[in-house]
Amino acid sequence: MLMSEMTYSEGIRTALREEMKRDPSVVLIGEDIGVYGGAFGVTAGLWDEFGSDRIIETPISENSFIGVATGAAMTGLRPVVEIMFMDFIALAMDQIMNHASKLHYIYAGQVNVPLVIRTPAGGGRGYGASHSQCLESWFMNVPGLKVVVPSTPDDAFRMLKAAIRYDGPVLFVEHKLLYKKRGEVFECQDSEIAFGGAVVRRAGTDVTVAAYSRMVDLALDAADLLVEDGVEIEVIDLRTLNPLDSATIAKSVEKTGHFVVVEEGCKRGGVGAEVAARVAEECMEFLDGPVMRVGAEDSPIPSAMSLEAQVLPVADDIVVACKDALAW
Amino acid sequence: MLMSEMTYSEGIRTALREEMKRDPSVVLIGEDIGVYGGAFGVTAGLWDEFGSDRIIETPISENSFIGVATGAAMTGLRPVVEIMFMDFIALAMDQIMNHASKLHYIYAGQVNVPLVIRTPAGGGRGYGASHSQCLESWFMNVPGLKVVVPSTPDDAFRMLKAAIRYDGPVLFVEHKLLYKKRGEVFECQDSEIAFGGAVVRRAGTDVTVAAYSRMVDLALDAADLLVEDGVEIEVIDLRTLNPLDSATIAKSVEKTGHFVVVEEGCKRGGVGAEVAARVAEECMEFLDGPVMRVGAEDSPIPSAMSLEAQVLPVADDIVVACKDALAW
Amino acid sequence: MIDLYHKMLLIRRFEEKVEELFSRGMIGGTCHLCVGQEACAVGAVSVLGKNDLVISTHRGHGHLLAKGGDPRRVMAELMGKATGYCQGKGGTQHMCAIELGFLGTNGITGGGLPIATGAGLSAKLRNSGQVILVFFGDGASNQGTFHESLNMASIWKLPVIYFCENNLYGMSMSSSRSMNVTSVAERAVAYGIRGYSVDGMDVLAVREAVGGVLDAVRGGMGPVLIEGRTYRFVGHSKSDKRVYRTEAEESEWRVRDPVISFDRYLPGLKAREAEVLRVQQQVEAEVTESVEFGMRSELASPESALSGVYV
Amino acid sequence: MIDLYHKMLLIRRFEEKVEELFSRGMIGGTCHLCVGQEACAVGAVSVLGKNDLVISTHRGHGHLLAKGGDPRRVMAELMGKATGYCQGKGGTQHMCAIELGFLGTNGITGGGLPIATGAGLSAKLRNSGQVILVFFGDGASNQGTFHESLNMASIWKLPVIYFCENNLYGMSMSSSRSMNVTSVAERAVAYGIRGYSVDGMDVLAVREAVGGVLDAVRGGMGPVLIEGRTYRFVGHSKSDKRVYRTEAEESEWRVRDPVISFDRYLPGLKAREAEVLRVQQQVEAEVTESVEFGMRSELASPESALSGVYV
Ligand SMILES: Cc1ncc(C[n+]2csc(CCOP(=O)(O)OP(=O)(O)O)c2C)c(N)n1
Ligand SMILES: Cc1ncc(C[n+]2csc(CCOP(=O)(O)OP(=O)(O)O)c2C)c(N)n1
Ligand SMILES: [Mg+2]
Ligand SMILES: [Mg+2]
Repeated sequence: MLMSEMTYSEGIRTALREEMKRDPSVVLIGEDIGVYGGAFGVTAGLWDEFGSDRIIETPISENSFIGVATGAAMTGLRPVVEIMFMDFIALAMDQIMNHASKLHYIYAGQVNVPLVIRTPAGGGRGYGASHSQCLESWFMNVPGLKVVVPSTPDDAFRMLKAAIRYDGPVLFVEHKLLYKKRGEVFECQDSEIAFGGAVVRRAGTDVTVAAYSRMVDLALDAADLLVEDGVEIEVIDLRTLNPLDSATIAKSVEKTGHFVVVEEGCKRGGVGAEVAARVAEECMEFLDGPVMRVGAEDSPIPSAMSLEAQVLPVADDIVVACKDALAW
Repeated sequence: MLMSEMTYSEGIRTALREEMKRDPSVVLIGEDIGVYGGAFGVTAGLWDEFGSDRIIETPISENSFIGVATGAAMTGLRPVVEIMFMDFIALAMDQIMNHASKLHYIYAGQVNVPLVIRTPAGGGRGYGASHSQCLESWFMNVPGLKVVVPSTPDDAFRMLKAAIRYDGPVLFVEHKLLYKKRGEVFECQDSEIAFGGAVVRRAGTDVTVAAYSRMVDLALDAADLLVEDGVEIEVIDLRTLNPLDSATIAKSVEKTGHFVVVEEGCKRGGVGAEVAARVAEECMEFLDGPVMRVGAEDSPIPSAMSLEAQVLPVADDIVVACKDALAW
Repeated sequence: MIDLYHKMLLIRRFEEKVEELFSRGMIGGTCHLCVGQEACAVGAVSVLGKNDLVISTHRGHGHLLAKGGDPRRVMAELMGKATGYCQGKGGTQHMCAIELGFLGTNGITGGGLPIATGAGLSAKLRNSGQVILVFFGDGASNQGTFHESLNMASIWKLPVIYFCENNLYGMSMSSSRSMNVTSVAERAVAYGIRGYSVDGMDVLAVREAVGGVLDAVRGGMGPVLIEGRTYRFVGHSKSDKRVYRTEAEESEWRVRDPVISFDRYLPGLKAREAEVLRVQQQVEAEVTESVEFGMRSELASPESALSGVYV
Repeated sequence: MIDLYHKMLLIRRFEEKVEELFSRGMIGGTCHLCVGQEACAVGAVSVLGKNDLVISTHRGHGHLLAKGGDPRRVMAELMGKATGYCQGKGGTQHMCAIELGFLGTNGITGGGLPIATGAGLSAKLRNSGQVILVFFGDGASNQGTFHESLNMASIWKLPVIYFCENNLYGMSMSSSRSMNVTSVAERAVAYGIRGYSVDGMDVLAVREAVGGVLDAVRGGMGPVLIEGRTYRFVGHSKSDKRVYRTEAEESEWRVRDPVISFDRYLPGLKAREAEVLRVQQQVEAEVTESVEFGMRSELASPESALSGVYV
């Protein structure tokens, strides 16, 4: 049932509000998420509704407030933490990777860590090297941690609910440039709340293009552009990076014979490496050409918009990759 | 000219000693690297030789002492930092990734950061989840940072010298189980000091196996085992992960038509993903079967040796992968 | 009083046995023994309630035993057996006993501090009435997590007792070289909380220090930092030759052995000879049984290695 | 004295101009203005020598200008031009001017503290005679890097002045909520170093505080922590509506504007009317010229984007 049209950011906020109302153990933890509403306004208004018992504003102490959330998650709360910019998550790698993601396993199931870490990734706003990165590939390499990367308001809404209800740690990667994206959001019954696998956002016959988060929109733009050349690409939204739904990809590649993966982060050692490797492993018999990867160049992200545009991928890069794939 | 036979750990120590003698701006920074000689004894004896002006023993403050080394590197010193176990590097990701690796670029070349971070990775000693990991794949995703992964005493010696003389940041990944490995170490002229590209450690015709660090030895073991089945694999030692020498790999795959990449770290999102993706991109026309990856399972590393052995790759896994590749 | 002695002796004998098994190759990996520091573990934990939580360090066998840990299951864990507290997955540095309120040893120096702080936040928000006691070392007090954690606990008035076992060294680094204060307790000032320094070899003094603030911490006064000044009589870990300290220093501290010189700290106990003897025998039996239990337990099953990564 | 006024006024007008250009879309990205905090930047830097180093924060235009930064090249950097200090690669939060001894603004809160400490270590080991002054905020003083850095600087006796611009807020978080001490200077105790708190609106007081310790720091006494109590008159960044503080509070601080009420802090200056006027005209010209320079400079060339990642 359609709830309403809303922005990606409202989708997140609605999920937070509903889950906080439903379950008193859900608390928010982070910097400036109270009356300020968070750097991107995602939590705006929740402070008035829930107050300081449910919204814990922290000092600037990223590693330890992730640890605080982990300790709270081990002892009866379900914290949703905001890391203001994904770049700052580098400070908290130890608590995320050596602690939150591993404790359930190394303590042999004696504790659960129902923790969600929300954070906006991505460039395109001229914020420069320390405020623009997509670092999700690191987290694909962390056993025990789910990685969720919604591209639409509806996914943001439903998948955040799923993340909050999941009993283990989840990294929930948002994108700055998606916050204002509008779309239909559907009510969901408890039974419908799930991360869900990858989905086909646009059907096509010639090339399979897998993308996630904001890159899905770029892939859809590329699809429009390619129509002029008579090329129909199939756009797959991965939606989660761990688990990675390679079955959906394989099904598409079986049909198209060509594969391109798109990410905004640095291509070398990126998400696309894993996805491309999977396709190379699992779809060999379907492939009529090499897998292709689109991603950021091997460079920090410069501040000037004119330079930033050189480093980050654009729709045209996807167009070129698709054509190259077909030309092989 | 053969200098002598020595262990991997002696190779490292010899490089440190020679470079410290040659260049007074080379200093060591880290925990317990003085009279204690470091947790694995790598710096043993250097304290007596160089004293506290050249060997800076730090409190337990990983993020900041990497930052200290970065600041020192920007202002005239050439620090070689030891992170006692690679797992602890998670604490220092911010200083490594947002600072040391980026400052040269974002400050438009006004500063250099001649910094080497040495750290032992790897399991196999029953140390458990927080003292056994291979995390190098994260660093392949960091623009500006070289990643070096020697597998022999001679490489350890020569490549560490190259790292110290390089004017930018280098992550130098050692392996606990290699420290006692013996091998010939050759003197090298200044002109011979270089990271060097990948090398073929054993020539073969049937499958190309790329590995690095301790996994090279496992690959060589697998090669011996496969001989019994009449399979001759070609073992390539990558030696550096950034840059990644895909040309040497391609040359081999052109010959063999089959490719397996081996790493000790977690396979998903690992180094092998990047290497496999490269091969899938660049060697499509040579491949007679899918690329294969061998690496750790999707699990924290358990402490009990019997469990650890289930998670980490063994030579047999390489054997199986090679056979699978050929059977395709 | 005899209970305090019992627990301290148990820890001492247990650790000595672990050392022995190590050198005989019956335990693998590495481990950090707390020989010499028993009075801190036992004194601090002895005043806590059953529901109160303890969070520990890499040097945590004693903390777990003090919180009621079954020596058999601790030993089994060290041996990598399925009957260990963490079924062999955790090992010495990642050992948890949730039913005892023991939230884990921790292989990352300073890693337990934020987690304890979070448990304190949870206790406060859930009104559970729990106090959280977290152990850490002098070395750990130089980690950023120390600063960040104590700061948050202070501003939020969390029921957490930060107990520093200051054994004068972080591995080989003497605390006189790693910090410019004579006592870690002085650092409390930076968070506007109370800091105390006590003789960490004196089990009653430790007990009193923790006991003295417990009600206030439980009542909402906020966190407290307590330092117990102590000494580890053994190496940092198995490979340590202790070249960074003098024999003279070691001997000085040996005199204050909380277990051997127990009568110095537990006045009158020596007189109760029969009781003491009974305890000693009981401890021998407990430790022997722990080894036997460990030995006869099954190794963790290979299939278990890959289960339980995700919930 | 007139120089102090000149620099403060330059910073003020420069920042106001940046704000204007921002709202007109002539500068992109984000930025953090230091309007209100000029006395800290100018007072602290004014006593440093040319070879001394300054390390800054996200709110760093003023620090760079105080260290002799050319307003034209700062403006060009904000506009993403090739003539900017970092050729458009750095932008507001990553701006460096090595020839001035300005080691960079920094987008990571608390990120500059270890780097400054390392520069101090280098200065000491190289016997360069340099002092390093690092700015950071009250918010940054809650980061682990603060603790770790001051601790290392103290044990190694490094020539570093840690200058906290305590403007009472870290973004929206009042320092009375983020820490349980009334002054960041109190935290010096935890490192066995000296801590001072001064009126950060009073440029002479700041100057004296830094000047008063400079020789000792240079001479090897070790680091010092100085807090300047100040206030930012504008929002944290462009999107900030300042709902977390009251107008009453803002007005109280406005009275102490270090630039507008300069005669309160620079006694006698008001009387030198002609000089003041000349400075004002000069500043207008400098700021105007900086904008024109920025405008007429070329955009950073697209090819430059991918160069200089590796040495
Ligand atoms: C983050 C991190 N850095 C370093 C180590 C290695 N290490 C283990 S224990 C230890 C010393 C800790 O000193 P302290 O906190 O005083 O505890 P103690 O060993 O004296 O009980 C070190 C350096 C580690 N385990 N984790
Ligand atoms: C590691 C990190 N966390 C959070 C931020 C976002 N942020 C930028 S400035 C700021 C407030 C800093 O406060 P303070 O140190 O007092 O400096 P001020 O802004 O008041 O000058 C925050 C939270 C950041 N840039 N880096
Ligand atoms: Mg200690
Ligand atoms: Mg502030």
